[in-house]
Amino acid sequence: MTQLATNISIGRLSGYDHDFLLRLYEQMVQIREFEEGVKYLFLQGSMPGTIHQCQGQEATAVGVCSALNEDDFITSTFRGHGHALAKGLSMEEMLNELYGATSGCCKGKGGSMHMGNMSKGMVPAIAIVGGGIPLASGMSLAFKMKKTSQITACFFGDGATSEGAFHEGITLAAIWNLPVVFVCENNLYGASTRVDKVTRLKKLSDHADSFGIRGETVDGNDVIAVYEAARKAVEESRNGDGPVLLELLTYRRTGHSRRDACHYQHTDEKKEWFDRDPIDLFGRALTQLSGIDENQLEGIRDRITQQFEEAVVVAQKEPQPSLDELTTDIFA
Amino acid sequence: MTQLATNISIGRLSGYDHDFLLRLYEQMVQIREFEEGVKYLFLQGSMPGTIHQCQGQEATAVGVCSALNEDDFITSTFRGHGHALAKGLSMEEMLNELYGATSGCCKGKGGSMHMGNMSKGMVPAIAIVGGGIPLASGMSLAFKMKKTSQITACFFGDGATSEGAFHEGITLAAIWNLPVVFVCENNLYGASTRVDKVTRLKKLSDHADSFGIRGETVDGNDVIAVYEAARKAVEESRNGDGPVLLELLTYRRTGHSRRDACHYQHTDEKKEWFDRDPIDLFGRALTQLSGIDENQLEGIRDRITQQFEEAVVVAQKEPQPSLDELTTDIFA
Amino acid sequence: MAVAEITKRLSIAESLRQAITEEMRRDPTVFCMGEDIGVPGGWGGAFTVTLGLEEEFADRLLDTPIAELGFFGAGIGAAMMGMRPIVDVQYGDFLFLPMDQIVNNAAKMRYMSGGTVKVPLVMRAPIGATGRGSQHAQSMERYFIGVPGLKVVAVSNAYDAKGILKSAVRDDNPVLIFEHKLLYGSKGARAESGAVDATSEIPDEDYTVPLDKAAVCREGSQVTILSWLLMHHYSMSAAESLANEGIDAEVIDVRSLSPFDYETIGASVRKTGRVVIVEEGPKTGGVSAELAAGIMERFSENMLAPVHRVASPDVPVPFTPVLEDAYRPDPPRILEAVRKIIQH
Amino acid sequence: MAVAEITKRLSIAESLRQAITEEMRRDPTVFCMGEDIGVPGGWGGAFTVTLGLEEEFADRLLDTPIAELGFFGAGIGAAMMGMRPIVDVQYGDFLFLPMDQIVNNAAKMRYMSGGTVKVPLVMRAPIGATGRGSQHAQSMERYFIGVPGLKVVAVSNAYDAKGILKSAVRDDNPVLIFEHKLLYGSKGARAESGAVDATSEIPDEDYTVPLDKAAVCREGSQVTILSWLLMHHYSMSAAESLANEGIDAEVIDVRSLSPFDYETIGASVRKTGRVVIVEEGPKTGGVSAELAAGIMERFSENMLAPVHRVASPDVPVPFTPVLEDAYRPDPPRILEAVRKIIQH
Ligand SMILES: Cc1ncc(C[n+]2csc(CCOP(=O)(O)OP(=O)(O)O)c2C)c(N)n1
Ligand SMILES: Cc1ncc(C[n+]2csc(CCOP(=O)(O)OP(=O)(O)O)c2C)c(N)n1
Ligand SMILES: [Mg+2]
Ligand SMILES: [Mg+2]
Repeated sequence: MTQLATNISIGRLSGYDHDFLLRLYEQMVQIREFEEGVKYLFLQGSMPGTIHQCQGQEATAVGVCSALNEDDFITSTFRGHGHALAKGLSMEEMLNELYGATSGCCKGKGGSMHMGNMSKGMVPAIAIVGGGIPLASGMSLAFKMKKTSQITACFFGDGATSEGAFHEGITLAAIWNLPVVFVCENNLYGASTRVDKVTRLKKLSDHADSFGIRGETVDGNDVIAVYEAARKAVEESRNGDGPVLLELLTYRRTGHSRRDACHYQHTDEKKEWFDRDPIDLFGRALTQLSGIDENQLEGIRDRITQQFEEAVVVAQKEPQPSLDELTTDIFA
Repeated sequence: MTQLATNISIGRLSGYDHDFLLRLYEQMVQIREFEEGVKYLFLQGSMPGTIHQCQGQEATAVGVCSALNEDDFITSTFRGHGHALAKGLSMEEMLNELYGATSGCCKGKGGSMHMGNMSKGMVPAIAIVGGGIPLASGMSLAFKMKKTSQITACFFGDGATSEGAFHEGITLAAIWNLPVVFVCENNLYGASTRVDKVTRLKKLSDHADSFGIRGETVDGNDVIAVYEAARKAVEESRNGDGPVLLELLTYRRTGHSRRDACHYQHTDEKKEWFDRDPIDLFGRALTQLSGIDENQLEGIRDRITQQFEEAVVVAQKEPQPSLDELTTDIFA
Repeated sequence: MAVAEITKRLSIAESLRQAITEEMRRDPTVFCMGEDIGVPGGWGGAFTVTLGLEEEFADRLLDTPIAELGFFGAGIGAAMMGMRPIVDVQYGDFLFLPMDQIVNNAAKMRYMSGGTVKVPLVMRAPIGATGRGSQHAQSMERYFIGVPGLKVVAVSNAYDAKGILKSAVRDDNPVLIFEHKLLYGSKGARAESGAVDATSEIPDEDYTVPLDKAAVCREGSQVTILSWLLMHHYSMSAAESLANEGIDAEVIDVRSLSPFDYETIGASVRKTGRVVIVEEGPKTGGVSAELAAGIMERFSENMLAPVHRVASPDVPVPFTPVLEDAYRPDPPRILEAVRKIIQH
Repeated sequence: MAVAEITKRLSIAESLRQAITEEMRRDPTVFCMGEDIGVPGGWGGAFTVTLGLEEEFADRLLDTPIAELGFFGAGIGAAMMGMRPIVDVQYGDFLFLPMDQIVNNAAKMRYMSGGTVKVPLVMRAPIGATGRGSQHAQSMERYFIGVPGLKVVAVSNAYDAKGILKSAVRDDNPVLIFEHKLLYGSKGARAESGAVDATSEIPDEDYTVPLDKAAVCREGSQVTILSWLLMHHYSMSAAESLANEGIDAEVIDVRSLSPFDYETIGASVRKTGRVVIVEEGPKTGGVSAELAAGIMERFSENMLAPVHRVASPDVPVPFTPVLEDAYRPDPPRILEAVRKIIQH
C-alpha cells in the first residue's frame, strides 16, 4: 500500500529553494480560496450554472503543473478549476467566465466545466468523463510529429478509468510512445460511487500493466510527493520513455457538484482525510523551515483573499455578450 | 512464453474416451470443410455477400464449445462460422443463410456476419469489433440474476482488445463476478495489422490484470489444450469464481475476408503455423491411439464432405424471401 | 381519470420512481442499471428518479462504473436472455457513447435474427439546456428518430411519465425515453433553477399510456402547435396568451417521437390547416424536420400555410445565461410564429 | 476544365489517394490515421484509398489499433495542436463509436472555447448497402447533419472527391466526408460487386472544390432531382430515361450535406417548382427530411407540388440480396416518383 503522509518531514523539503516551496503553497491556497469563494457565491445565488470543485485536491493540480513547462499542455475535466489555476490561468479570467462575461477565458461560452486558455497551455476542459484522454494522446502525437519538446499532462478521475476512452486513449499513447503523463486523481469517489464498488483493483495504477507502461501510485495530498513523481514522469515522457500513468490518492472535501451533501462518504473516512488536508500538511512543514513562519503564510492567504474579492467585484460587472454572439465562433 | 505444440503426445489424450475425441476431430473437420467449401462457392461467384473465415482456427471454436453445456450461450463475431458450427448450428441452416434463403438461421436477413440460433445457444453474431463483449456480460448478468447455472463464452479477436467495449464489458463482468469466459482468439492479426504493432503486451491475457481477474494464454491450435483450459475457466465462471480471460494463440490460414491474399503475412510465419495446423496435429495424435486409424478419420471427412455438398445443392434452391418480408421482423 | 379514483399529485421524478417500483414488484425480471442510481446516501441517479429504491430492491439497482457503452450493451444482453433492464445516462449528451450498442445492436437485433430475438430494454435520458455548458445540454431526440427497431418517446408530465415508463417496461422492444431536466421536479440538492411545474394527479390504480400516441392537450381550431417536453409547456402557455388575442390554438404533445402518431396529428392538421412545431435544439436536422416533411407529404391538400418550425439556432449550447436563454425557444417566439402563420 | 489541361481518368479511390498524396507533400502537418491504412502488403484501408502511400510517407500513415473513439479523439487533439489529421473508419456504421468525440468535442470545441481553438480535422467514412448485412451497410449522413460546428460533404465522382478532400484538408474546421462503397472503383481483392462507374478526368493542376456548393449535373426545367452518392448516379440515369419520355429533369448533386447550398438548390426549385429527393437509407429522419422541410420553408411560393422523398423503407439493411435490392432506391422508383410529381 502506498504510504499516506500524516506529516511532511522537513528533510524532504531540503534541496528546494524557499521561493519554489512558497509558490507551491501559494498556488494551493489560491485554489482553495477560489473554490471556497466560488462555492459561497454559487450557494448565495449570485453565480449561474453548476459547479464541480476540488477542495482537498489542491496538491494534485499544483504538484503536477509545477513539474510542467509553460508551453506544456494539460487537459482537464468538469472538475477543472484547480488545474486551470495551477497551469496559470488567472482567477480573473476564470471568475469572468463563471459569471458568463465576454472577458471570461472562453468568452462566457464555456463555463465552469470547460475552462481553458490555449496561450497558457490548457485546452478547454472536457466534461465527458474520460473524453479528454484520447485528446491528450493526440496532442502529444502532434508534439512528437512536430518534434517540439512539449508534453501533455492529462487529468482525470478514478471514475474515468472504466470508460472506453481511457483504454483506447492510453493504448495509443503506449504503442506510439507519446510524451504524455496520465494523471488519475483518485479521490475515492466517482460522483457518489465509491471506487471499490466499480473495480477489483486495489491500485488504479495497475491499469498500467495492460498498456505495458509504467504506473505509480502516490500520496496525492503530499504536494512534494506529487511534484517529485510528476517530475520523474514528465522527464520520462519528454525523453520518449513514456507514457506514464500516475495515480494520486486524494479526497474531495466538498460535494460532487452543487449542493451535494456527501451523505455517502463515511464519517471516519472523511475525518481521516480531513486530518490530512494537503494545505495544512504542507503549511505545517513549511513553518518548520527556518526562514518561513506562519505570518508569511498568512500574508499569502490574505493577499489571495483580497485578490479574489476584488476580482469578484469586477466579474459581477463585466459586460455580458450581446445576442449577436450567440451565433459567432461556430466555424473558424 | 506459452509452449506451442508441434505434436500432441498421446499421453495427453488418455483419460478421454474415443467418442469424445472423435467428436472433437469431426467438429474441426466440419468447420474446415464448411469454410473451404464456402470459399470455393464464394470465389466461384455463386454465393452472395462477403465472408470472413476461420480456416486454421478450428481448435479454438471446438475446444471452447466442447466445454460448454447445451444451454450455455456464446457470442461471436464477423468471423463466426466456426463458433456457430461448434455450438451446434447445422451446416444446412448456415448455408441457407449464406444463400439468403428464408430457411436460413436468420431467415436470410442476417448473413455471414450475423449467424446465430437462440435455441442452440448462440445469439446473432456481432460484426462490430468488440461489440459482443458487453452483450456477453449482460447475458451472464441475466443468468446470475435468474440463478440459472448457465454461462456465456464470448469470442473475439486480438484486434478487439483495444476497443473500449472490451474494457467496459469485462469491467462489468469482473466487478459483478459474472459467469462468463472471455475468449480472445489471437491469430496475430487484426485484419492486416500485426498484433505487435498495436499493443506493447507480449501476452494479451495480461489484460486480465487490469480487471483483477485470471488470465491464461494457451496454444489455440492444440484442441486438447484449449478444451482443458476452457473447461477450467467454464467451471470457475459457473461457480462464481470468474470471469476468466483466455487467450488462444492461433493463426488464420486464409484471407481476412473475401479475396485477401495476405501479402502482409510473412512467409516463415505462415509456414511455421501451417506446420502446426490444428486438424493435422490432432489427427496425427489420434491415429497413434490404438483403436483409431486413418481410415476412420477419412470416413469422417468423407461423410462431412458429402453432407456439405448435399446441403449446398439444397441451399441453392431454397426459397428466397418475398418482398413483403423486407418490412417484417422490425418490432416484436 | 374517473373522479372517484384516489389520486396524489406527483412530480415526474416521483412518478417515474413509482412506475419503477411498481414494475419491479410486479415482475422480478425488471431491474435498473446506471451510475449512482442506488448508492445509500446518494442521489438516486442524476435527478433523484431512483432515490431510495435500493432499500426495497437491493439486488436490482445496479450501480455501474462510468461505462455507458458497457452497461447499455450489458442491458441488451440481459434483455435478450429474458430480463427487462432499465438503463439510463445521467445526461442525454452521453448517449453518443453507447450509441453503437443502441443502433447497431439493440435496434437491429430482431431484424438481423430474422425475428427470433427480443430486446425488451428501456433506456432513459434527460435532456435540456440548463446552465451547464455545451456538453450537458443538447437535445438528443433527433439522433434517435427513424432508427428502425427503436421506439422513442418523450414525457412532459408526471401522469404520462408513469404510464409511458410502464408501457416501455412491458414492451418487447427497445424503447428510449427522453425526459427534461427542467420538468423532473427534483428536490433538495438536485433542484433545478428555471424548473417548470410538470406534476400530475396520479391515480392509485395501475395504468399505462401507449408508446405510439400523441396527446391533444388543448383543443383549438386555427392552428396546431406540435411540441414535446419543455417546449410543450411553453406552447401551452403561449396558447393561453394567443387565446387572449383571439387566436384559437390546438396544442399537441407529440410524445411518440418515433414512430409519430400521424392519426392524431393528422386529425388536427385537417382541422386547422396550419402547423407550428416547437423544438429545443438546433433547427437544422431536428425532429421537426421529419415532422414537417411528413406532415406536408401526408396532408398537403389540407395545409393553408407551410409548416413553421420554431427551434434553436444552429449553435452548440452556450454557457452564459444570457445566450442560453436566447438559444432556448420561449413563449414569445412561439407567439410570434403563430401570429405570422395565422396571417399567412 | 479547360481542354488544354492534361487530364487522366481516375476512380474515386485513386483521386482521393492523389489528393492525400499532394496535400501531404504540400503540408507536413497533414497525416493519416486509421486501421490498416499503411501496412506494407496490406490494402491501403478498407477500400484501397491509401494503398502504397506508406512508401513515401512512412511517418505519416499511422496504423491504429481498432479503437475508433480513441483515434478520432487523438485526431482532435492533434488538430488542436496544429496538425491536420485525416482519420477514417472502415465502414460508416462504426461512426457511432467515435460519435461522442465528433459531436461533443470536435464540433463544439471552437464554440465552447469562445473562438480560440481550431480543429482542422478531416474524417472519412464509406457508406452504402453492399451485401454485408446490417452492421456494414447503413447510411450515416443523417446522424451528422445539423451538428453545429461540423461540415459534412458527400463525394459522388472522382473529380469532386479529389477537390473536396483538398478543401477539407485546408479547412480549419472539422469536416466529415461521406464516400460510397459502390463508387470507389476499388480494384483487385477489394472490388465491389454492383459497383458503378464514378471515374472522372482529373486535371494535372492543383484544384479544389468548395465544401458548401451543390452541383447542377444535368439542367432541366420540369423537376429538380436532389441526391448524392450512389443515388445521384441513379438519378442521372433516371433522368436519361425521363428525357425519352419527354420529361426534362434537372439533377443536382447535393454534395454539401451540412450546411446545404440553398442558393443552388433554390435557383433550381424556383425554375422547376417540383422536387424529388432520393436517399439511400430509411425515409424517416433522413437527410431528405431536412432538405424537404428547408425547401418548403424557403420556396413554398414557387412550389407546384409537395416535395417528394424517395428513400428506403424504415428497416435495418437486410443481408439477402433480394431484399437488399428492394431496400435500395433504384432508377425505376425514381422514375415513378417523378412521373407522379409531374402529374401533380
Ligand atoms: C461520460 C460521462 N458519464 C457520466 C458523467 C456524469 N458524471 C460527471 S462527473 C462523474 C463522476 C466522475 O468521477 P471521477 O472520474 O472519479 O471524477 P471526480 O468527480 O471524482 O473528480 C459522473 C458520473 C459524465 N460527465 N460523463
Ligand atoms: C468497430 C469496428 N472497427 C473496424 C471493423 C473492421 N474490421 C472487421 S474485422 C477487423 C479486424 C479484427 O481483428 P481481430 O479482432 O483480431 O479479429 P480477426 O479478424 O483476427 O478474427 C476489422 C478492423 C469492425 N468490424 N468494427
Ligand atoms: Mg473521483
Ligand atoms: Mg485477429
